[in-house]
Amino acid sequence: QEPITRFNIGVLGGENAQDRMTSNECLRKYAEEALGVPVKLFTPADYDGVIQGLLGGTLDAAILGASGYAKAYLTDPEAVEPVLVKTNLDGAANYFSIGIARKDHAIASMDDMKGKVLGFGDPNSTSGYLIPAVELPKQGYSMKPGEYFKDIKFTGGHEQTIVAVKNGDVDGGVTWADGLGNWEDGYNSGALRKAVDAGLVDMNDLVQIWKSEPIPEGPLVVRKALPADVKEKFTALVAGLIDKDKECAYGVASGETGGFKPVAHDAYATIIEVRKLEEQKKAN
Amino acid sequence: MTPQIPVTPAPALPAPAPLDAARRAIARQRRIALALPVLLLAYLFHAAIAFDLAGVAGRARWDNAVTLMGDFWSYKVHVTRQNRDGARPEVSIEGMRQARFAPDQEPGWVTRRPDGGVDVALPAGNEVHIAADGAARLVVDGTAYDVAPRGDGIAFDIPGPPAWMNASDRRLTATLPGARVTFTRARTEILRRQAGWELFFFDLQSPFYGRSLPELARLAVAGPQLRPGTPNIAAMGQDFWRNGIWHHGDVAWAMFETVLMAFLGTMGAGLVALPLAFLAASNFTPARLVRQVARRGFDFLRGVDALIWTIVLSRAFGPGPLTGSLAILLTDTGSFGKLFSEALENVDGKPIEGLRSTGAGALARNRWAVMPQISPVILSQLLYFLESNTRSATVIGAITGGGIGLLLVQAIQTQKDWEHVAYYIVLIVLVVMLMDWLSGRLRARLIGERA
Amino acid sequence: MTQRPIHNRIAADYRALAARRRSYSAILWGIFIALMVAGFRLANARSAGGFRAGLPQILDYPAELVAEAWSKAAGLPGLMAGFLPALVETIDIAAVSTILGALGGAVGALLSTRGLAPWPRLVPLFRRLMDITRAIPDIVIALLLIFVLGGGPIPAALAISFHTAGALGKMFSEVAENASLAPVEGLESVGANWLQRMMLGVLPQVAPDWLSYAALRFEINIRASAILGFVGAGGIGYELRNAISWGQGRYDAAAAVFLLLFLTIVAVDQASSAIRNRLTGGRAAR
Amino acid sequence: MRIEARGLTRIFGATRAVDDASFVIERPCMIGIIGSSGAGKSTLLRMMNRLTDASAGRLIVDGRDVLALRGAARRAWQSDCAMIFQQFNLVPRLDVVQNVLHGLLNKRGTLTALFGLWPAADIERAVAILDRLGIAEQAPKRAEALSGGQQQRVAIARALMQDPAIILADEPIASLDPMNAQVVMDSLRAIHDEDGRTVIANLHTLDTARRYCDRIIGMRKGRIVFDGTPAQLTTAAARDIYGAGAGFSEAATSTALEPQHAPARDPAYAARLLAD
Amino acid sequence: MRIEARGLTRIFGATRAVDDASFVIERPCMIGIIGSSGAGKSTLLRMMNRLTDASAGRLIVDGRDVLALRGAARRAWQSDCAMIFQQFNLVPRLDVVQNVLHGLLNKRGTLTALFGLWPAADIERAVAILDRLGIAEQAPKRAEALSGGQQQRVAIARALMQDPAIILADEPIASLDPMNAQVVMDSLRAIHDEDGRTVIANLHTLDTARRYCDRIIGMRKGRIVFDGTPAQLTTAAARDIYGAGAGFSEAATSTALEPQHAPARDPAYAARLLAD
Ligand SMILES: Nc1ncnc2c1ncn2[C@@H]1O[C@H](COP(=O)(O)OP(=O)(O)OP(=O)(O)O)[C@@H](O)[C@H]1O
Ligand SMILES: Nc1ncnc2c1ncn2[C@@H]1O[C@H](COP(=O)(O)OP(=O)(O)OP(=O)(O)O)[C@@H](O)[C@H]1O
Ligand SMILES: [Mg+2]
Ligand SMILES: [Mg+2]
Repeated sequence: QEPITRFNIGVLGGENAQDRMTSNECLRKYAEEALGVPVKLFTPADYDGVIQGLLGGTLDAAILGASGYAKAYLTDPEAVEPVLVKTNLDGAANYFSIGIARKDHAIASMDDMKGKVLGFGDPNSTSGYLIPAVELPKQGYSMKPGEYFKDIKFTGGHEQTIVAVKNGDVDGGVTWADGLGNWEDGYNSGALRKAVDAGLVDMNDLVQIWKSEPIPEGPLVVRKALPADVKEKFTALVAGLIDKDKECAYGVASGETGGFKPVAHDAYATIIEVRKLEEQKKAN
Repeated sequence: MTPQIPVTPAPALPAPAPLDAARRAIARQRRIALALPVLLLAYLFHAAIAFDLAGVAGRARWDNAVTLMGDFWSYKVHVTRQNRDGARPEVSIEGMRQARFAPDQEPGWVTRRPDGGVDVALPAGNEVHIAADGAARLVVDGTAYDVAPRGDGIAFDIPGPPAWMNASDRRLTATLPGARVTFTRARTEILRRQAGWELFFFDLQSPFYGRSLPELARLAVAGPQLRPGTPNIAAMGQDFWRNGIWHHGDVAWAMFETVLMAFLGTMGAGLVALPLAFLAASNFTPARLVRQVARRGFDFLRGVDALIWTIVLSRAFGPGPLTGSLAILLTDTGSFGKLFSEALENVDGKPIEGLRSTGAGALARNRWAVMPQISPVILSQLLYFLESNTRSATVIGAITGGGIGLLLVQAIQTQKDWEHVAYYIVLIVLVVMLMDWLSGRLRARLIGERA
Repeated sequence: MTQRPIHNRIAADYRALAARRRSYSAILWGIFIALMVAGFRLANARSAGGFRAGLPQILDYPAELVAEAWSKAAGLPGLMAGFLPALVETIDIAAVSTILGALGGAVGALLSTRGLAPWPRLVPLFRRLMDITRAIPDIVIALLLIFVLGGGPIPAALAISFHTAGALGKMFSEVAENASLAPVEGLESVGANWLQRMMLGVLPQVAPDWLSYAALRFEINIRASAILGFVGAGGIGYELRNAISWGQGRYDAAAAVFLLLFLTIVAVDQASSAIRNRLTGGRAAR
Repeated sequence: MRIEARGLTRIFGATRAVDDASFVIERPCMIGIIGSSGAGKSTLLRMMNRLTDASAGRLIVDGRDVLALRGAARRAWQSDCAMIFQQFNLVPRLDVVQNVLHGLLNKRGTLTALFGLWPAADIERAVAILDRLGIAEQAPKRAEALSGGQQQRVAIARALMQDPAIILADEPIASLDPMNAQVVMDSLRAIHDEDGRTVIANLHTLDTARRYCDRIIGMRKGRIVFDGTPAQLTTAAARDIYGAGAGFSEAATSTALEPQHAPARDPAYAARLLAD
Repeated sequence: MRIEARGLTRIFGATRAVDDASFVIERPCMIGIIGSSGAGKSTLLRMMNRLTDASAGRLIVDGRDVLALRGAARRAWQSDCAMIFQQFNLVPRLDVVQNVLHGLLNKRGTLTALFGLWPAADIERAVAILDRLGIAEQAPKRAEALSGGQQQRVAIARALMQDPAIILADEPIASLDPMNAQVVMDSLRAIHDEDGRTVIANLHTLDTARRYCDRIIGMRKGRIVFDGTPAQLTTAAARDIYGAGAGFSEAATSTALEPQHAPARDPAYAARLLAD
């Protein structure tokens, strides 16, 4: 394998591009030191940009969402491999899909949603669509519009879902949160928390109507074709980041974290199955 | 004035034919003049129904618009107390870690008490007092409300909360003029809205922060070096350029990247399209098949929007301005191919024949008889597209490429820094207007066309 | 032999002129080439992938898409039919925004054309206003409006109208500037008010060119409305984004949307250029 | 109706296009204004019609100063004081009847004109006027399809449609060939003779002015330097107006078809014109 | 140089534009080709210059059939056989000298041709030729800025720049006013007289042909129906060529400024033209 001449890191996330650059700048520096080649950060606007970069070999590493990893894997199993996953402060590497509704609409759980309108975010989002779309039918809430729910709408994104629920455009919506902290703060991190902090909604006005099984956090992936020593060095760097530079680790994990722990492809087998299932459903 | 013209209609008329013709003419005009607006209105009405105008109007969140407009020109200072660890309340701009005030920088309306409590004065004479143990007292219009964090929620005793208060046993939000106060068991947070784009010039880390304009001017020319070793004026420039909140340097780069994408895409497309256009022009390519292939090729390139090309190309070229440039290049090759081949078809054949009669070869004929005729068309189209592509490059960047569009769209979607959104919009508008003006000037200069 | 000095002088002058012209254009070309090369290298350096490395891979993605779509070709017509309502919405957005934009542009143009403007002093003001509406990318307005109105076609239509008004206003005003003032003055002399002068004196003169520009704009707006779908403003762009960003497994849907969109754009393009040719009798509109 | 101009003045930058022009028209008559190019003839008429604002002076018609009128009142005055232009100033793409009906724009609502909701009587009157001018057959044609002479007659028809007290004509025959020029001047004279309207025409040829007008005003460099009957307009007076040397020949300003031709006061012709 | 056309024929669809045309030119002379519109004059010249391919026949110049030439050889023949067009066929946006230099495109290398790097000597010669034609002052102007007569002289200058053995001129004066027409014909004649080049000109007026040419070829419906000296071209012969009835008047085809004017064989003028 020939040695690499540069190393490109793709950065995803719900932050704006400038903040992402800033909070990952330290990682870039460390990586440059460790690998001895120029390292650059790229902040495409959506999942797809990063995934295409990884598939095409223009990006060498990135933290993906679980569904995003599944997509990359399904498109080309030989493209990337998961190496690390970020953990929460309690050591878990999970987050949740959360169903919300307005408190004054007398909806306390999915059972009250019969004949009502449910809002999803982006159909490509793990927590905003994929997981609930698979789990809800298992719990007896059919996903066919008109069967259990009156209709199912895509609002376009987590923020939009929350606003839609608040405005009453949909009766209930699904978004994500880390499940830690308190409901009234919108949990410790996630779309709800952001919306609350921005003053878009007041948690007093919302109730939680559903919570998914834990969803695995997306992995840090590296390109399979990279030389083994590069993979090793970079993995070791990120794994040890929490001890080396806590601030930096927080920045890379975009929030408080217990650090990164190793992960293997198997951890995402379920998500990949779910995604395949969803595809077949679409095909029919 | 009495009409002296003897106007006696029909009987005196020599022939009814002209009158009938005139009536018909007017009737025809009436039909057209009435039908057009009616059709348009009918269509718009249909669209209003299809788009559910009434529903949208009902659901429109004008308060969001007000928030947004307000955020365009104002910023919020957060005073936050983490109730868990009982830490000292922090004061920061927009709650940003990089924009936390040092104790000596804190605004005058925040008063620290020696015991670790803090008093915050809000607009309209309202106040919040937070004691060292986290118990807070909110004073609104002279009435005091006490709220204290508890293990499982918050404690307060407010019978019949006023309309501006949204209270439950876990969370209390007070929306006050120019301020918002939130209590939960985890934290107590006060947001106070201030006019302006705070930290626009210098961030809190800069020694120039908080100085008045005359003071800065004085420092620029004379006075002690605030950062030893660097002249003040240079230090100011650096601090501005590297502003940690507004990132002027990066924004400028992003803006430049956007213009770069437009420039490379447009000009590259011109270079590629020119030779291909000959293949699509009937007077240069007699072979029908070649011509049709070239034309359909142009249609294809043009029909697929630049944005979709960006997606298609992002696999090969990854994120960055290259993908965006190539996407613009592909689409515009289609547009230019069509436009140039039309220009080629309209060239005057006489000069070409003139050159042919002297024994000039095909290359020389194209260079000297064809190019001078189409170069004004080419130039003006290139410049015209350059301006409009600057705008498209923003959109492309917003979706995959990079540049100012990315910053803008993300700033909008994360719904946090509306003043940054306003900043980007102003920048984009200025740059596009500048390109518009510049391309007009260049056109006028190079082709002698009316600007 | 007496002419020698005369035409030698002319020849020398001409040579000097030609040399000056040549060096002028050499400099311009030099700057242009330098800008292109430097720009390209810069773009290359600031991108994740290199131009050279990427070129061989350029077909990977389309090949993947086409392969999947091909394998499910039988389902394509059905998928396309399913996306028709979204396509209609996209076309509706374009049509509404062209109509509204053209109306706005017409008013803007008349207010900002010297000789026609009812308030000549305010002409520069209206011009700047139109410059600004033209300069704001429609996606920006759409994103802001989505925030207020929620997703859907209305923010898209408003955003595109806004931009269209500025763009058409400029073109309309260029046409109106060349309109003959004689009929306007004729109408003024009979005591016609401003509206009557414009509607009866100016409109008939400029209508063919205005319509032709509007037709061109309609075509542009179809793309714009498809693009705005990408940011959640409804229509077929939204479907395309969903299909494309899902990736493998839904490439057949992507191909269907894509085909539909492409055919529409080509059809509208051809129709609008046919209309333009008829309206302006072959004078190219742009 | 009494029309009195008092010190009418119009200054363009440094030029005094019309300089302190005063005259009185006691009763309807046909007036010719002559003068070399740039003498201010057009500016004077345009001020009277309120197309150009005066810099100073007053134009008193039946006791009120029409130069002081604003907005609707001004437009009402314009509709009472028709203007005919050298270049006809019709709307070329509209048909002839509509152009004639435009004379009523000030009297009918805006909607009427926009949507062609003209009352039947208006259309009849328009066609009658066209017929009077001998071009009724052209009524449904587009104005631009007509010859110059016909277009000018459409313009006159529009003026008549206004039913004005005064008709101002700014070089109405300058763009026409001699044949058409005569038809147009004959029509203007007939309108004065038969309807008793005041007609004021800028003319660039002396012989036309002499032949058709009751009174001639001569302008030079913005000032009125002659005001009298055709008989009083001697060659010397003309030389004065045109600021010409002794070499001045009237023929140089002539456009007549046949110099010997008598003014169109042919009773038979007049009777035909009156027939409608 | 001997030029011989043998059975030149060109068929467009069903029309025989030129039908079996044969003639011999033994030594340089000035030939006028006359005939009514559609007689095939232009087609004949265009075949000779190889702008149009012949359907049949041969054109033998100094022993070789130029109609059989291909590629570079054909272009070399074209450069030896200049053509002047009714519509000048200059490049309007380029300046006069550049247009004249185009006459050398065949002789200079590709680089010169692509970048316009003309040797100084070429430029001097171009200006000298322009001077000879009396338009040297126009050298730096754009061709489109010139009057028709000047443009035609630029076209002649381009032809002279080719230094051709033959100059073909297709109705060189049809777009010009009589004044310019005379200047252009004088120039063509002078070129023949002084340089000894063969000039073949299509002319649509008999008198021009008579006045300037040594030999006149008459065509009718594609065939050569007359070939002789001006003296032999009687009115009857002309009537034959034009297929006209007895009412045919030569004046109908005349464009002369002054019919009495003698051909420009003024020795002094010729000397001046020769001076360069
Ligand atoms: N809009 C204007 N702006 C500036 N100067 C003007 C304007 N209109 C007329 N003038 C000037 O006023 C003077 C009188 O012009 P006017 O058109 O009234 O003359 P005229 O007698 O009608 O001449 P003509 O026979 O050429 O029509 C001229 O010097 C002219 O240049
Ligand atoms: N390119 C062409 N295609 C078809 N027919 C042609 C073409 N060129 C010429 N012809 C026909 O050939 C015949 C001779 O045309 P040509 O132009 O040679 O006549 P001409 O004598 O030059 O007439 P004119 O005086 O009008 O120029 C005409 O009937 C013409 O219609
Ligand atoms: Mg005048
Ligand atoms: Mg011919």
